Amino acid sequence: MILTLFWAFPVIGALFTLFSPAFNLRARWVSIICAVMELYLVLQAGMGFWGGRLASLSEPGKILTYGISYSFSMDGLSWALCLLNAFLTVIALLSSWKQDLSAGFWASFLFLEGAVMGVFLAQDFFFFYIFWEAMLIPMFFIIGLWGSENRKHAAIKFFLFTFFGSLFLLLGILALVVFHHQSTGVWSWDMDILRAPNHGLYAILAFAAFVVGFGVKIPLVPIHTWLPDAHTEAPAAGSIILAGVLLKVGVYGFLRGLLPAFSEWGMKSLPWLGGLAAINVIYGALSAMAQMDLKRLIAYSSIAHLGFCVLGIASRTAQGLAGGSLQLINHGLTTGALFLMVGFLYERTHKRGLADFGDLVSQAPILTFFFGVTVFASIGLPGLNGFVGEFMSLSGMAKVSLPIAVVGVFGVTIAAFYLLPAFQAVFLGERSSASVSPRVFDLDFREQALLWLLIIPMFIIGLHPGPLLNIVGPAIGKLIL
Amino acid sequence: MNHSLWLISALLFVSGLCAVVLRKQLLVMLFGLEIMISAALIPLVAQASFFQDSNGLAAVLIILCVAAAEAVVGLSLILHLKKNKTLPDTDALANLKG
Amino acid sequence: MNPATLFLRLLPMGSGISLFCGVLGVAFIGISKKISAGLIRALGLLSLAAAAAFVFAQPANGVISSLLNADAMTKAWCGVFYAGALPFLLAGTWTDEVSVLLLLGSLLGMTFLAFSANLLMLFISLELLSLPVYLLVALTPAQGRPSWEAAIKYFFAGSVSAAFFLLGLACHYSATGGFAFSGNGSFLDQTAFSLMALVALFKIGAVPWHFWLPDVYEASEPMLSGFLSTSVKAAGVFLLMRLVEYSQASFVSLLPAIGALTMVFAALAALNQQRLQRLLAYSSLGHAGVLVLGVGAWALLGATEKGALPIFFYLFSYVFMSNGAFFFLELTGVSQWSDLRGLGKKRPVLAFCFAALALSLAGIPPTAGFLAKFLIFWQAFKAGLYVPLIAASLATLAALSYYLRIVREMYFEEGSLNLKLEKMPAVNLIVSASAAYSAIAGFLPWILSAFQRVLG
Amino acid sequence: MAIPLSVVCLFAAPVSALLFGYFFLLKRKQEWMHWPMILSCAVVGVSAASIAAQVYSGHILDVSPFKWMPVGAWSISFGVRLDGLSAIVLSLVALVGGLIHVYASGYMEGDPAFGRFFLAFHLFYLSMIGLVVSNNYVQMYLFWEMVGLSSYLLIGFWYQKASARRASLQAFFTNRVGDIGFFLALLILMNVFPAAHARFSELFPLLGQGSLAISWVGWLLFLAAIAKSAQFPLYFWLPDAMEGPTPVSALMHAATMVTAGIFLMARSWPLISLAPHLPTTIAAVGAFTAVFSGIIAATRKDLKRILAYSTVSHLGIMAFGLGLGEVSSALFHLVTHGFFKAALFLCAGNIAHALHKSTASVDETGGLLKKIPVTAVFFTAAAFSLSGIWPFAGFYSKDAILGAAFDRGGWASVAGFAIAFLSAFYIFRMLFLAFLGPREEQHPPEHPHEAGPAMNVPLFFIVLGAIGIGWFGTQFYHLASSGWLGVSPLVKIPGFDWSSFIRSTSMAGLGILAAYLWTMKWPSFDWDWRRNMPWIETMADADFGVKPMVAALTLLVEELSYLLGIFWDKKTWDGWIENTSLWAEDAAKTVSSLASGRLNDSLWWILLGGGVMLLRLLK
Repeated sequence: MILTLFWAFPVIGALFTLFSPAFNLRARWVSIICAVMELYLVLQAGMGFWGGRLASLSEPGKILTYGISYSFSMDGLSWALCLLNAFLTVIALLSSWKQDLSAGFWASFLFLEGAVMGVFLAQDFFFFYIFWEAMLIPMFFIIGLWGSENRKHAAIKFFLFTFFGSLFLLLGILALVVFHHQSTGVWSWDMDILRAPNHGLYAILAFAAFVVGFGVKIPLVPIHTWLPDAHTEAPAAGSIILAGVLLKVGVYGFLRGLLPAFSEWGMKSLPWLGGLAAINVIYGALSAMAQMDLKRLIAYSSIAHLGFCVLGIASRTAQGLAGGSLQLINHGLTTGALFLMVGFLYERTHKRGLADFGDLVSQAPILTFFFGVTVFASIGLPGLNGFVGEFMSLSGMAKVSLPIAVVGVFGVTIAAFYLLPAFQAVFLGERSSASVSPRVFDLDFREQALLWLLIIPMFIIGLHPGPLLNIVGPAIGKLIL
Repeated sequence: MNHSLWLISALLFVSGLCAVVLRKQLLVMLFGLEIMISAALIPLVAQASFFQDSNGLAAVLIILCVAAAEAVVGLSLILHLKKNKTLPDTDALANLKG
Repeated sequence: MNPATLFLRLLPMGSGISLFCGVLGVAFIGISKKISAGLIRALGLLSLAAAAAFVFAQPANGVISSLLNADAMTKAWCGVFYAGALPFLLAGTWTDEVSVLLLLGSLLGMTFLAFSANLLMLFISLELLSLPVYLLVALTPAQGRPSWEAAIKYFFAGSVSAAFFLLGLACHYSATGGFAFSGNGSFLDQTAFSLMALVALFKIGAVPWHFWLPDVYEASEPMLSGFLSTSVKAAGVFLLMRLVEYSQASFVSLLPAIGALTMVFAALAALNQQRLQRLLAYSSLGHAGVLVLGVGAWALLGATEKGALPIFFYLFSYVFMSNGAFFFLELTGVSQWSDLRGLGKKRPVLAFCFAALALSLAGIPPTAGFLAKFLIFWQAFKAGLYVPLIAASLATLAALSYYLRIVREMYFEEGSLNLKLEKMPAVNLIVSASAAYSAIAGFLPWILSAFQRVLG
Repeated sequence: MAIPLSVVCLFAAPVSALLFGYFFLLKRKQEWMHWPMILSCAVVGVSAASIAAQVYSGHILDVSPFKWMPVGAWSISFGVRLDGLSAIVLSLVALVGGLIHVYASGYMEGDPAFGRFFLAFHLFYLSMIGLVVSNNYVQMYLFWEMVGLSSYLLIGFWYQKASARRASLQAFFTNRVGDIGFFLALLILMNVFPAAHARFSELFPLLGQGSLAISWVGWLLFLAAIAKSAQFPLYFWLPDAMEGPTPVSALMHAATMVTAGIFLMARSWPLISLAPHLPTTIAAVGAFTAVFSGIIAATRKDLKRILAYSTVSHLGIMAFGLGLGEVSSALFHLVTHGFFKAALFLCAGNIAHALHKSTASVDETGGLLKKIPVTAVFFTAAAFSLSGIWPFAGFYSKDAILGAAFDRGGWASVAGFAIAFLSAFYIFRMLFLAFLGPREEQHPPEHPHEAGPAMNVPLFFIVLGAIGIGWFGTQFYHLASSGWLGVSPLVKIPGFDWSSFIRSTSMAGLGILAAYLWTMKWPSFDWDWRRNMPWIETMADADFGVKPMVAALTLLVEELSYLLGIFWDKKTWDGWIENTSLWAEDAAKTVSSLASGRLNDSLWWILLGGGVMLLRLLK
């Protein structure tokens, strides 16, 4: 029952927030209370994972017509991602505390949180697919209603693009179910049981369908062009959740959906997943260098970082998988913090171009410090969380195929080439005449508290990732080849 | 005997069809329609008598009644559009498109 | 022949008889000139309820008489017919008794279609079903709508295909010597069934036979379009399934292609539609395509009664979605895109209803439309129809763009809302009920077991 | 076995000083920021001395207490290895670092960002200590990057200047390019020898006769060293790094940070020696860098630029020595160079301080002997030590390397002669131009004042080191030989080799004479060649083509990123995807035009449909 509560509670909270003006309650307070309660709920439910005592928590449901069953399960990895989801939702809600927004804004974030919880916990492909697409609707409204200039176009593009991907995912799932029926004669949609044969055209097509289905969300390079638009147009809180949580759903799909189903493929899937990941890393990094808009730059850097996650997972080695899963959480923290700060800048000046600012350090030294630390974490400076994930992913991949690892290492280096010049242009460089820097005032207590909440875990994971690895370890144990 | 009957009904059916499809006046199209229906009944009657099957003949009678009802409805629809003695043709009835 | 045995003999035809009494009753009221709409509505609802009761009391045991028999599909489809007609009867703004008369007549035709045991009965109920509908379309009270023109187009197209049906009947008779459904696979019989399938595809609105559909749905009153797009389409689907079920005709292999073609055609045709009612007409055309694809898959998977669940669930959910959408147009009188602007802010609940219906029509989880389309897609996948599935998916994607435009116009655009929102409690109820069902049904696979029981 | 207190202090002191400084002093009393730092330098100095004593008496410590990245069997751990090599460099860093901390507290007096300077300075101090004592490659990589970060922060300390910002970026990027080598080497090591967890003590015994993978690792580590220790292709960031304050240049870009590359090669010598042709390549690159930057140093006008190129030259000498197999003497030269180069930089700092400018050019000095005599004496002593004149420290280490070079003969001896001549020449040119009589082209300051005691006292001790450290060569080699993995047997105490003494001292004397003639005797030949052969000036400014090549490379990368990021991703690919909606629109137009609305057409379509259905029967 507890797992159903994970996704049902935010949805009920969202409804309550939506109608809170009717009971003349302030929507933002209702939503933040629900979000904090949800965070506490997720935290205490998974305490068993901390010491590695609990392998998984499951809630099997009765088999309904056509073999569909309302069953949920949670292992170390999905608990960590649920925690990240709840944590970032609290931060996103608090980040837009000052703006006067309608009840719908606060409700959509709770709807989104509920849908994403559903995806991380679903054990049945049918409900996985429903939560997978239900995520689109709140995000569509968040971008469309509360975004910046041409938000309408970005929202529609986001919805159509992701829907295109999920159509392929649907075909992939149907293929899996039919394969399973052919081999065992039973209709089942359980994610752990379904297996695809390791040869034959249909198996390859199903694999391709899955890769495209999940790839749109990650995003893998050729099908990624919705991300920069969605990020530049989304409101600050929307960007935090979009980058911090929604991109992880695609990689989680690889971990729970693709790899177990195609486990007989073994290393045959490596060149595809590894190659795509390597392209992602280089493509994202190089494109980020040319961007003149801060949010667009961070969006492309997310493409590069997610490339590392997929790189680690594609290697199917112990450290690679652990590194890839760890990088999911690291990226959530670093990019969440980056978008949080860009959101503060946008809240103050309604500008986010690199050329619009300059010499912010004299106006806002504390913001400069936080931005600097996050930039170095994002670059992958050892001692901060970025390095741990990237190093383990790459050493996992080096064990399996060196050329892809070499490309990955170049990706690590290029990361510094786009973030540092941007940091200098915005915070240290001279101000142009049209600069809006004078309007920037330094962070207040709330904003600093939010940032410390994100910065401290970065140092902890960077220096002592042991406990987190023990949580994630057993969950990916069965994927190691 | 059989083949000649099928030939006649096919001819009749095609002529009715041409009337309906090619002509623009609504009334002529309605006539064409009736011809098609009766052309379709000829082989039915022929077969029924060939099989000595009274059900078939009864069916023909029923179908004729239904065809009559259809004609009534068609006529009422068409005549309602008559304005000062002129009936619009299909070109006039084309402002619903796209 | 004492009354008891007579009653037992007539019981199976109870639904038909109650509808017939409804028609007679309404006709008599009409003659007596002091007509009160409430009385007519009550009588209509009474006869409908009686018919429904008889249908569900009816044991699905088979032959009632030489012309009628009842099986599980009959009961299911009658349920769909009556559900499709209910909103129009309940909330219709018609003034005189003629519309109810025609409606009950058409329902009578549909009931006999469901119960028909042989092709002759099929033809008769088909005509009994279609003729009142032509008149209903013509008698649309709303002024300024070219309803007569649409009625004439509908009449001629319908009658031509009926003529083809007759030709098919004749060929079938000469090939098998009777009017029974079972075909003997000879060439003559194959042509017979192909000719007869024309009518079914015409009634559903598959692509080459569909040109009447947008004009009729646009010209007639939104509530009537609701009835047309649900019950009449379901009748067409039933007719097609009956023909497919017994004949080994070769046209069955064409159905998936026709279905996919219809979906693609409908999606493209609706892309830059400016009039919303015509847009909903093309969306209904798209759903017709899905149904034809479903029937094609059903035929390939052995045309069993249990296998008809996806199609039955699709039609039942479509009753809610389509009626809900058309009744929303009726309620708000929206005709252009610009009328929708600003609805999200000024009437949030109403906007939510139409958004839920639009997303359900598009097939986005967790809406009913998704679960319905999901089952049909799965059925098609099991039948191995991969290429039509790809085409169907792309069509769904294209269709999504204009459904999203509905949501966008309502929520993202500002506009001066100049809609006539006078009080229509019944219509309001129907719109919100269907929106509620559409919004959640996709998430409740448990209801499928209920539908499974109906189909046996 | 428990970790000795001295090792704990090595890390605890700087970390607590940094935390205390950031959280308490930065906002309240930033002028006192240097006190906790100097205290921690003292603590570290004492523990370094006690470690050196222990290692001297043979106690080697190699322990890995914490597990950093545990994933089942594969794991990386934090650990400390204290052997000869690390003890020596640790003592150098602790001693010179501590003294420069004191110097900096005087030099940076009154700077508005005094607190931020000392935080970054001490962060460097901590990361250098961490780098030196770590016992596995991954931990070394961690501190290697931290050193890169602190150099970025300190070079760009005066961020208001655009040149300082550009220099800090350039330094960080070049180091990151080098780190590709280090990262890849780590990956290969972790996979070829998984059981060793990249730990020196476990890794080196497994090497055996060497393999392709090991030679790859060797070459990649050399790439990392080239970037960090400014060898030939990747040296251009060091001269620009002079934008930072002088104490930064003194400690990081002279004594300690740049030697990290040499330290890495010295530490992984057993690995490098197994790679075929690698040592000779190192020697060749080192020699070329030494000669090349020596020539450029002779043409520079800015004092700190001259010393920067001189550092590049001496790093080349160390690499040259290392390549020739003289690993221990290269390490000895690293230590002596740390002292005399730090001394020279601090003297340059004094001169600049006297001129009240951040850096001084040769045109603005002249005749300072009488005005700031103390700095002049210190400068002369350090200059003698640099050019390797007998009693001074520089002679002992440089002579050992040059001796090996002369023995190797051929190109090595030619390089040896050139090095001996050039290093004496450019340093004394700087000495004469700065301190002896002002030439007419120079316009010295009116009344420069000597630097305060806070700056001169630590300078005095460093100069003492620059003079005297050479005499303790035997103790140095003994300390070096205890516990240095794979190198201990090679360490031999070089005797006094008369032949190399005569050759190197004569070349050095020749260099000094040439410098005197070059600057003082003839009518200012130093300025004449700039006037009548300006193309040499431009060539030298452009580092003989290296700078334009680097600029071209960065431009190429920018163009590539624009091509991919904007042209392809935004306009072409995304444009094509968005155009699909236009194509759908056109298709929609054609499709909706089919619905002509005329009844006859719809009937035609019905016939067509019927025809298709019947055609299906024929198949």
